[in-house]
Amino acid sequence: MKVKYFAWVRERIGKAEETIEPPDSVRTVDDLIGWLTSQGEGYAYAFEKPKVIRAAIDQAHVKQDAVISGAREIAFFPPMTGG
Amino acid sequence: MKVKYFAWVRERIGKAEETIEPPDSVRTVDDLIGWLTSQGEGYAYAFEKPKVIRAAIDQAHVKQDAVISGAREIAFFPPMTGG
Amino acid sequence: MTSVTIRIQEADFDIARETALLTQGRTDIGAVVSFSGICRGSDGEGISALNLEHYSGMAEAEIGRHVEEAAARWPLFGVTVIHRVGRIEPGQNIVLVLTASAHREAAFHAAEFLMDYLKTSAPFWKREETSEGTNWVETRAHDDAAAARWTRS
Amino acid sequence: MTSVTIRIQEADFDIARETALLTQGRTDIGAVVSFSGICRGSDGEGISALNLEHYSGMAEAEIGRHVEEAAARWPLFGVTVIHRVGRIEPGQNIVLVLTASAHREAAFHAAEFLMDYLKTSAPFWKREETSEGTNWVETRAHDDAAAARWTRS
Repeated sequence: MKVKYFAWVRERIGKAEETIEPPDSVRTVDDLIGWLTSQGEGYAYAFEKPKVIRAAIDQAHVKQDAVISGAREIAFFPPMTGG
Repeated sequence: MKVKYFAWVRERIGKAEETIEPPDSVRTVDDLIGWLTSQGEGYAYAFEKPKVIRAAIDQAHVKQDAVISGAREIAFFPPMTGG
Repeated sequence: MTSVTIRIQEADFDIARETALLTQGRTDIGAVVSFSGICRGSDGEGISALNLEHYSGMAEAEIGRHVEEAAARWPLFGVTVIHRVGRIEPGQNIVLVLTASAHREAAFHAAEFLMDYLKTSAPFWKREETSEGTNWVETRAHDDAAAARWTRS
Repeated sequence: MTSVTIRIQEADFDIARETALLTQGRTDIGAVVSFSGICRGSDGEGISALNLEHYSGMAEAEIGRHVEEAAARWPLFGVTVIHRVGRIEPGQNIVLVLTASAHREAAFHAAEFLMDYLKTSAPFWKREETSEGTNWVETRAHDDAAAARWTRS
């Protein structure tokens, strides 16, 4: 499963994307945030306020209770500031 | 007192402007419309539906009960269709 | 201070030029809204042109009063209103309203406000030329309703 | 059928050219609204530039979904959305939304709707460069409220 990070989430984790293989117990976006948080200091810093983080599955916005099974690409980013 | 006519009011009366001297009994815009209506067929046609006609005194919109004394320029026209 | 430009002219206008005049050399403007009104040709039987007449003097004054009111209601850095008169063919420009502000809300609201008032209150009249002859355009009841929503109660 | 153009690019855009592309050769368009979002330099300590990052692929898709929704809500002949990315200095353009319709109401509402959603929902992020360093721009609570008003209840 490919994961992408943007803006300060990317900066804190220190990479723009990676391929991960979380355990089967990781079912939702929420679970994935929890699992990523345990993967190192940068991850813990990026996800220190998980409610602020936005997620997308296959390039569409999802809520944190969305199920990730079947996802090709999951992205994490701060609130958007375009326009 | 100068009077100006625009759009189909102008066309019906057959002139764009003129100088008039209504009698003292003509106090308001309403009175003036009544007096002009008696000045000929073109006027009667232009003012046949007086409620439709808009008026301006010295280049500002007024209601038909506005007093005309002191006015330098009075204008009559149909509802505006600019923009 | 709102920088104000009001022109009534037969010539066409150039949005890019007018926008540049409003914004160049400034870094306080975050939002520019432009509205262009264009002559349509496709209402029922096609019209071949519009002829626009105005009350010279009053038209400028009336637009000026509404620009002043817009500047009092919303924080605007600049407003440009250009209204064409004379013969205008389908596809050609009729009117331009440009508003500049720090944020988009003020620029959008002021442009809508000015257009609603231009439609109902500025002394311009349109006569259509069609293959059947000419006739004066009538007011849309909808335009009066649009203008009325800005009236303070 | 609404003619739709969506571009994300580093280069600046030319409103006059984009408007011409949207309107030329047609006589059914009566109203064109454009919104230009411009980089401001005057928020407290001056910023020297914005750096705009986006989620390539999702940004285009997300804007496309909102343009489709706008076209379903209002009778639009054309919509153009151009969002710049990369380094943008004060006074330079960031975003352009152009809407074309027969009448002004649809063009105004669609442009406002698209801007409100671009601000809160399109995956772009701004980082400011100032003399003190760089920092990520935070969401204005006001923008969320503006976007929420379009939600059907």
